[in-house]
Amino acid sequence: MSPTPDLTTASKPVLPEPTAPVHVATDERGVTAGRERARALTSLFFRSGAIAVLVLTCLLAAVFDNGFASLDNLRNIALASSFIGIIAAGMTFVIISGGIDLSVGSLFALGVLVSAFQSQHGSVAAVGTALLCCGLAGLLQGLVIAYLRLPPFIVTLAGLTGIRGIVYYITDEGNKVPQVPHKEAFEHLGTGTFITIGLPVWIMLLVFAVGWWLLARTAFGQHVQTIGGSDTAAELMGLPVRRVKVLVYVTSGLCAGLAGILTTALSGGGNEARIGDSYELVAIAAVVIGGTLLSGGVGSMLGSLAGILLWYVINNIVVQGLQFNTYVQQVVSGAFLLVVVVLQTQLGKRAEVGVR
Amino acid sequence: GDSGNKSTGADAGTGTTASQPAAPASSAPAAATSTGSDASSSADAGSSAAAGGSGEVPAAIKAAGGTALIAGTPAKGIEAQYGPICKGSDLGIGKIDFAKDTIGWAQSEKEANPFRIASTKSQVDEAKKRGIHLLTTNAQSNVQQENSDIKGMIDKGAKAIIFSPINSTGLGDAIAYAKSKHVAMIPVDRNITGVQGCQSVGPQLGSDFVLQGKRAADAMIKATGGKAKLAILLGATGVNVTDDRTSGFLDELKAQNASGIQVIFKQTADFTREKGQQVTETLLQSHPDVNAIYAENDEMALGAITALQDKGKNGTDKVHIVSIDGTKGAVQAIVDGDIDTVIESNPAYGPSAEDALNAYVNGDGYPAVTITTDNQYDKSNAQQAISSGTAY
Amino acid sequence: MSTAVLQRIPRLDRKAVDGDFVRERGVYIALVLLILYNVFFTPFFNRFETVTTLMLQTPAVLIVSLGMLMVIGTGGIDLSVGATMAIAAAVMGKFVAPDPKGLGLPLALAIITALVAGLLVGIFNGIVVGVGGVQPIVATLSLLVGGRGIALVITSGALIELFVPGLTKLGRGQVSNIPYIFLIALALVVVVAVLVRQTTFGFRLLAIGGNVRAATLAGLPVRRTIITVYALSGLLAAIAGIIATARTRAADPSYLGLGLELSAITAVVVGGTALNGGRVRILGTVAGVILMQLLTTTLTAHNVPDSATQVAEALIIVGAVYIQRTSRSGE
Amino acid sequence: MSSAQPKAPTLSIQGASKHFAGVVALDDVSVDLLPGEVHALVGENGAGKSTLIKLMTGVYSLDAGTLHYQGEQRVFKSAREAQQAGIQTIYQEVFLAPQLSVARNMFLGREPKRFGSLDLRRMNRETDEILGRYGIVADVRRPLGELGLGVQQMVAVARAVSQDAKVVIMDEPTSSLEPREVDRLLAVVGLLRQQDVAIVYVSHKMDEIFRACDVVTVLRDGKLVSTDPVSSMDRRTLVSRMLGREASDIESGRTQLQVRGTARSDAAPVLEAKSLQRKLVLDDISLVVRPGEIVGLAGLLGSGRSETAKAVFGAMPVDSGTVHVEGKPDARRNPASSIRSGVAMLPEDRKVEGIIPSMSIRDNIALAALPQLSRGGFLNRKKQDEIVDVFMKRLRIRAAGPHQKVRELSGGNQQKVLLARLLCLNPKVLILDEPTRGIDVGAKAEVQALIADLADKGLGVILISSELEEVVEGSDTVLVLRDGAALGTLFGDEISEDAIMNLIAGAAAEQAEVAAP
Ligand SMILES: Nc1ncnc2c1ncn2[C@@H]1O[C@H](COP(=O)(O)OP(=O)(O)OP(=O)(O)O)[C@@H](O)[C@H]1O
Ligand SMILES: Nc1ncnc2c1ncn2[C@@H]1O[C@H](COP(=O)(O)OP(=O)(O)OP(=O)(O)O)[C@@H](O)[C@H]1O
Ligand SMILES: O[C@@H]1[C@@H](O)[C@H](O)OC[C@H]1O
Ligand SMILES: [Mg+2]
Ligand SMILES: [Mg+2]
Repeated sequence: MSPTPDLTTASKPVLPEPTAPVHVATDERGVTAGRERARALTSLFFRSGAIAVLVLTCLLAAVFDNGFASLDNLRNIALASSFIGIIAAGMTFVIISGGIDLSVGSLFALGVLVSAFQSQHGSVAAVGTALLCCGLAGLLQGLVIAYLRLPPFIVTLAGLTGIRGIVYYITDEGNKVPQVPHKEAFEHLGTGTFITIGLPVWIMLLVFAVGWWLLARTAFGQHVQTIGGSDTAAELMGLPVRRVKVLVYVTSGLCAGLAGILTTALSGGGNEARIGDSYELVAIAAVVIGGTLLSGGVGSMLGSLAGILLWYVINNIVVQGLQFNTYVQQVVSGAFLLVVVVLQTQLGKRAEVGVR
Repeated sequence: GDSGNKSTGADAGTGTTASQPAAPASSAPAAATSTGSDASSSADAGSSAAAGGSGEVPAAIKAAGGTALIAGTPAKGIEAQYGPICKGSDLGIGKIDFAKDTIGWAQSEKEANPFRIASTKSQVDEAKKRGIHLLTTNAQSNVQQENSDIKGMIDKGAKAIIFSPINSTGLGDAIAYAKSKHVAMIPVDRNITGVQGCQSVGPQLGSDFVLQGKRAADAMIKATGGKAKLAILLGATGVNVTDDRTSGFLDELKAQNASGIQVIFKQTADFTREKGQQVTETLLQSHPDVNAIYAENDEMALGAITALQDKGKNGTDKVHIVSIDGTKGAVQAIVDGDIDTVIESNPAYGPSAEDALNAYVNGDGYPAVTITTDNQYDKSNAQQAISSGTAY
Repeated sequence: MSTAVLQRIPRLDRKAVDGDFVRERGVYIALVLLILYNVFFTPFFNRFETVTTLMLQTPAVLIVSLGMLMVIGTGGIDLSVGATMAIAAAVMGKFVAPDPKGLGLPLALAIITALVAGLLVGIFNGIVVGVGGVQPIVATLSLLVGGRGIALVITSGALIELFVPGLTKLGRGQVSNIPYIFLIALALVVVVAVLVRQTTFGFRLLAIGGNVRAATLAGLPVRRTIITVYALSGLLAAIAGIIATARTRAADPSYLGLGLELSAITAVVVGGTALNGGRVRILGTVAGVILMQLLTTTLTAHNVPDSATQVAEALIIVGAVYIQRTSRSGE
Repeated sequence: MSSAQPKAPTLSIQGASKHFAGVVALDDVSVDLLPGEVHALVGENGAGKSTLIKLMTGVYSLDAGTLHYQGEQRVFKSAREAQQAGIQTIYQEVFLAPQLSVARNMFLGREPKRFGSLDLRRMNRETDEILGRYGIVADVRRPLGELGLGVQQMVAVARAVSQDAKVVIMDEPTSSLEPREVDRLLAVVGLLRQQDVAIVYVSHKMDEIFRACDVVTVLRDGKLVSTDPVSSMDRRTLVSRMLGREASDIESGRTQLQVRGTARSDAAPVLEAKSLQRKLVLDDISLVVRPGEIVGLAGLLGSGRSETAKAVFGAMPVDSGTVHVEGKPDARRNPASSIRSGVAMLPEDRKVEGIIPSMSIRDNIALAALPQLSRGGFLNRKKQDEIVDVFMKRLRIRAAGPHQKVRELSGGNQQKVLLARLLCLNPKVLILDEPTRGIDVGAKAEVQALIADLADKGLGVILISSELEEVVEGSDTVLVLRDGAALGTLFGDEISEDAIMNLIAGAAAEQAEVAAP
C-alpha cells in the first residue's frame, strides 16, 4: 500500500546518545521481568483456553463413550464442522474489527443455491458465480457500514433478512431446488478426500491458515485489529479504515459463500432455500468460545478453529453419545456452551492478572 | 434447467393420480376409504384427474426410484407399490439381527406438532415392541444436521437407518456415507428423489403429497359448492411438501374447472399454529370477504380458527376450512363445526418401516416405493375417528 | 461496538440543527408514511378493526422490547427472551392445564409461577453476565439454545392447548375496543419509562452502558444493577409469553417466541436506540414495534411473496437507522 | 531560530471557523506555520486548540476558512490524507493500538514487507533503534498497552517523528511524561526544527513553551488573541492573555500549592493502609494519611503509584493487606465500599476510567453521590441541579450548560467534571491520580488551591503527579516508590526533588548517574 520510508534515516543524525536509559520497561532481574514472564505464560494459557477445553472434552468423551474416538466419528465431526468453520474464520475478522456479521447464514444459503444453479454451466461457473454473489453482498454491506457509518449489527441483521429474501426469490419462493448434474468436477470438492479426510476439512484448515497469516503477518491484519480497538484511533493514525472495514465484510461474505459451495458440492445440490438458518449464531459462538472478544481488537484464528470443533464435538457427544431425547439435548447443549464460555471467561481473567 | 426443478411438479400430478385407481382396485376397496366416510370423494378426486392408464409410473415415483407398478393387491394401509424390488444384499448390506444390532431413527423436524410427535412415537414404540435397540436423533429442520446425525449413528454402529428426510433432496452426503458403510437406509414420509432404482437407498415409504393437495381441492369444491373467495396458508418455504400440496390443490381446481373459487390470498404460515393465527388475522383485516381457507397442515388451520374465533367468524357456515394431516385437534374441530374436511397424512411408519427393513435386509426384498393410504375426515366420520383413536 | 470517545463529527454537522428534526423523529416519520400508504392503497385499512388487530399483535413484541431496551441500555443484549417466553408459557401451561397434560392448578397461581420462572431465567443471565463477566451475547446465547429445551422438557415436547376461560379473556378481552393486553403493554411502557428516567436504577443502568469501568470506580453497584436489568428482561419476556399464550390459547414450547429476540432488537434499534449502550429511547421503541408489525401486515395484506417481504423489511431497517444515524455516530 | 529572509509558511490556515451543535469551538482563526519554527498553541481548556489542530489534519472539516499547504490550497478529507501529505500528529490522548506490539505500532500504516508478509524482524530491530534514541529500552514485541502511559506517549512521539514529516503537530505530548522524558522530547523538537520541519506544540506547561518554542499563538474562547515571538513574551503576559485578565492579577503560573511540608500532625490517621501486597505488582506498601495531610506518591513511570492508589481504593484486588478508614477496617474492599467509608479516587485515565461520555455534565457529576441525590430510589433532580450548579461555578467548568454531553467538553473541563463528582461526595480522603493532567494554567492553579484548601479543612489527600514539582511543593509527606515497593518516606523539610531522585537512584545503582532535572 503505502511506500515504506526508511525510518532510520528520518531522524538519524539527531539525538545525542542518552547517557543511560531514561525509561527501562524491562529489566532482567526485577519485578518487571517476573511480571513479564507471568504475563507471557498466562496469556498463552488464555489464548489456548478453547484448545485446552477442546482437548479435555475429547479426552473425557473418549474415555466415557467408546464410539467417540473412532476414526470415522472424528472424521465426520471434522467434516461437519468444516462448513460453519469456514464461516467462523471470516467471522473472526469481522469480530476482531469490532463488527459482527449476522448475515452469514443467509449468505451461506446464497452460496449453496447459486452454486447449485450454476453447476449446470460447469464447475468454474458454479464456484465463481457463487463467490462473486456472496462477495458482492458482503461488499454492499461493508460499504454501508463503512461509508454510511451504520452499526454492523443492524446492517447485517437487515442482510440476514434481505439476502434470505433474495434466496427465496431465485428459488421461486423456495419451490426450485436445484441439483448438481452428476459427475461435475466440483462435486469432488465436497466429496473428495485426501489422506482419507474430506476435502472440505482441508479447505477449512487452509482458510484458517491463510486467515492466521493475514491476521498476524500482514498489514491488513494489523489494521483490522487496530480498527477493532478503536476506529477513531485507527483513523487518526491514518489507516485506511473504511477500506479495511469493507474488506472485512467481503472476506466474511466470501467465506460464507465458500462454505455454501462446499455444501452443494458435498450434497450434490438439492438444498432448500431455508438452509443455513441461524448459522450466524453458531459461527459467532465459535469465535467467542475461541477467545475473541466481541468488543473487538483482540482475537485468535486458532481459537476460532478450536471453538468450532468444540461446538461440533459437543453436538456429537450430546446427540450421539448421550442419546437424550431432543429436548434434553437442547438443554445439555446450552449448558455445555455456558460452561465453556464461563470457563473461557475465567481463564481470560486469569490471563489478565497484572495487566490492569 | 429442468433438472433443477423438483420433479414432483405439475407434470407429475397427472401421473401420480394414476396410482389412485390402485386403491379402489384393491380387493378391500375401501383401503383408502374404509375410514373415510365419503368413499366417492377420494375416488372422484382420483378419477377426475386420472390421465394415464394404470401401470404407468408417475414422475414423482420415478424420481424416487420406482420403475414399475407392482400389480396385485397391496396390503392394508398401502395404496400402491412400485418396483423394482430392493434387496439389501445388492448394496452389500448384510443381514441384521434385530435382537442384537442397533438401528437409527433420524427425525427431520422438531417434534413440535402432533404429526412429528406421532411420527417419532411410532418408530420408538415399534422398536420397543420388537426389542430393537434404537438410536434417535432430531435434526431440527437443519439439513446438514440431519446429514451428520445419520452419519453419526452409523459411526455408533447402526446397521440401518430409518429416516424422515427434511426434503426430497439434500441428504446426498449421508446417503453416500451409508452406502459406503453398507448400512440400510429406509426413508419414510417424504421421499428421496434422484435415486435410481434401489441403488442409493432402500425401500421408501411415503404419502403422495400432490394427491393430498388434490383431495383437499376436491373437498374444498364440495364444501363451497365451487364458489368461494379462498385463502391458502402455505407450509414452510422451500419444502417439497409445501410445493406438492400447493400444486396438487391448484391443479385440481383447474382440472375440475372450479373457476368460481378465487384464490385471493397466499401466504406462508410455516406449518405452525402461531403463524397460522397471525397470518389469518391479517387476512381477515385486509380481505374481510374471505370465506374459505385451505391450510396445508392442521396446525395452521387451528391457528386460523383461533383468529376466526376472535372475530366471531369461526364455523364452516362463515369460513370453510380444509386442511391436511389428520391430527386429533383438527378432527375435533370438524366435530366442533370449524373445519369441513381434513385429509390425512399418516405419520405412523414404525411398523411398516420395520417390516420393509426386515424384508429388505433379511428377506426377499421390498418394493422400491410404497405409497401409503391416507384417510380423510369430515362430519360423518370425525367423531368416530376421535373415539377410536385413528386421529393421532 | 467499540466506543470511540473522541467524537467523529460527520461532515453534515453544519446542518445539525435542521437535520435533528428528521433524525430524532425518523421512526415516527417512517411510521406516518407507512400509515398513509395503507390509508390510500390497502383495501379495508381504514377501519377501527385495523387498529384493534394491531393492538392485539404488538403487545408481546413490545413488552419483550422494553426489557431488551434496558439490557441494550447497559451495553448488553439478551438473546434468550424468545426462549424465556417459551419457558413461561410452558410453565403456565403445565400448571393450569387439566389432569392428563398438566396439574390443573388455578390460573393465578400458574401465572405467578410463570412470572417467577421468567424472573429466574433473567437473574441467571444477569449473574452470568454481571458476576461471571461473560459477554452478554454468548451468555444469553446459551439460554437461546438450551432454554427452549427446558420449555420442551416441561411440556414433554407437545403443545398444550388451554381452554381456560380466564386466559381466553385475557387474550381477547377488551375495554371499549381496547384489548386488555394492549393496556397491559401500555402500562408497562409507563413503568419502564419511569424506571429508566426517574429512578437511580435507571440512572445506573445508563451509566453502566456509557462506561462500565467508570461506573465501577464511581462506586455504583454494577453487578446488582446488571442482574436487575436482566431479571427485568426475563420478567417482561415471561409476561409476553403469558400474553402470547393467552392469544393463541395454547402453550407452544417449540414455536412461541421463536426468533422474537431479533424482532425485539430490530424494534429497539429502528426506534433510535444505539446498541452500544448508555442511551435508550422508549417512545421510539414503541414506534419501532408498531412500524415493524405494520410493515409485515402491509406486505401480507398485499399478498407480497416472502422473498419481496424480506427484502422490503431489510430496506426499511437500514433506511430507518440511516435517517437516525448521525445522532448516534457521534458516540 | 528564524533565518534572515522570511520563509514561506509550510502550512497556513486562514479564517478558520468551526462550530458544533450549540458551541462555537473556533471563530476566524488564522495561523501560519513556518519551516523550522516551533509554534506554540496555548489557551485555557476549551479554548479551541485541539479543534484547530483537527482542522489542520482533516479530522474535522472547516465551516469557514481556507488551508494552504506547501503553497497550495488543500482540503484534507481525512487524517490519512493529511498524514500522507506529510503532516504528522500526536493527538491529545494517546491514540495507538494498545493490543499490538510496540514495533507494530511504530510501523502501523506503513508496514515494511518481505514476500508479502510483514517484515517483523526489521520492524522490531528498527523500533528498538528508534526508541533507543529516545532513551527507551523496552521489549518492542510486547503489547503497547502493557507499558505505562508515559512510554506509550513516547512511542507515539517517536512514531510520528520517525516518518518523513513536513509538519509535526503535538497536542499536549508531555501530559504523561516525567521531567527527564520531557527533556528528551524537547531535544527531539529541537532536532526537528533543525531539519526545517514546522512544529505545532500545545502544552499547558509554561516552562516548556519558553524552553522550546519560537512563536506563541494564544487562543481564548475559540478566538485568536495574539501571535508573537516567544522571546517578546514573559510568563505573566502570556498567562494574562490566555485568561483574559490583567497581567498584574496573575501569579507566576507556577505551582499554586503553598509550600507545605510543615510539622507532622499527630492527629489519628484518617486512612491507614498496611502491607498491601499483590504478587508481581505491589510489594508490602503501607501508608498513613492524617486529616489535613497531603501524602504525595513519587516515583518514575510505572513505579506503581497508580496501582498503590487503586489498591487503597479497592479498585484492584490485593493478595494481602488491610485498609482502615478512621480506624475502621473495610472488609469488602471495593470502590463502592470505599466511597461509603469516605474515600474517593480520581482515576488516572480520564477517558477510560473516568467520564461517562454519553451522559451530561450534570449526570456525570451526580453519578457517585446518587444515593444522597435521590429519595426512595427516585432521582431528586432539583437537588442534583443545585449541587451541580455549585460545582460548575466553583470549578469554573466551561460548557454550554449542565446538560451538555461530557464527551463534547475539552479534556481539561472533563477533568474538572470528575473532580466535581468526587467533591460532592464530601469525602474524608481524596486520592488524586494526576489531578492536573491536561489542565490549563488557570484551572491548574485553581485545582491546586482547591486541594490545599480541602486539606486545610481537614481532608486527607493522596496525591500523584508526574510533575515532581507538584508533588514536592504540594505534599506534607512523600512516599517514594519503585517497582511496586516503597523506597522510603520523606517528611516535611526533607522533601525535595533531589531527595526523591536520590532515593530512587540509590535503589537502582546503575541509574545513579542520571541527574535529576
Ligand atoms: N465534538 C464536539 N462536539 C461539541 N463540542 C465540541 C466538540 N469538540 C470540541 N467541542 C467544544 O469545542 C471547544 C474547544 O474544544 P477543544 O478540544 O478544541 O479545546 P482545547 O483548547 O483543546 O482544550 P484542552 O486544553 O482542554 O484540550 C470546547 O468548548 C469543546 O467543548
Ligand atoms: N514496565 C512496565 N511493565 C509492565 N507494565 C507496566 C510497566 N509500567 C507500567 N505498567 C502498567 O502501566 C500501568 C500504570 O503503571 P503504574 O500504576 O505502575 O505506574 P505509575 O507509577 O502510576 O505511573 P504512570 O505515570 O505510568 O501511571 C499499570 O497498569 C502497570 O501495570
Ligand atoms: O404437517 C406436517 C408438517 O408439519 C411436516 O413438517 O411435514 C409434513 C406435514 O404433514
Ligand atoms: Mg485539547
Ligand atoms: Mg499512574
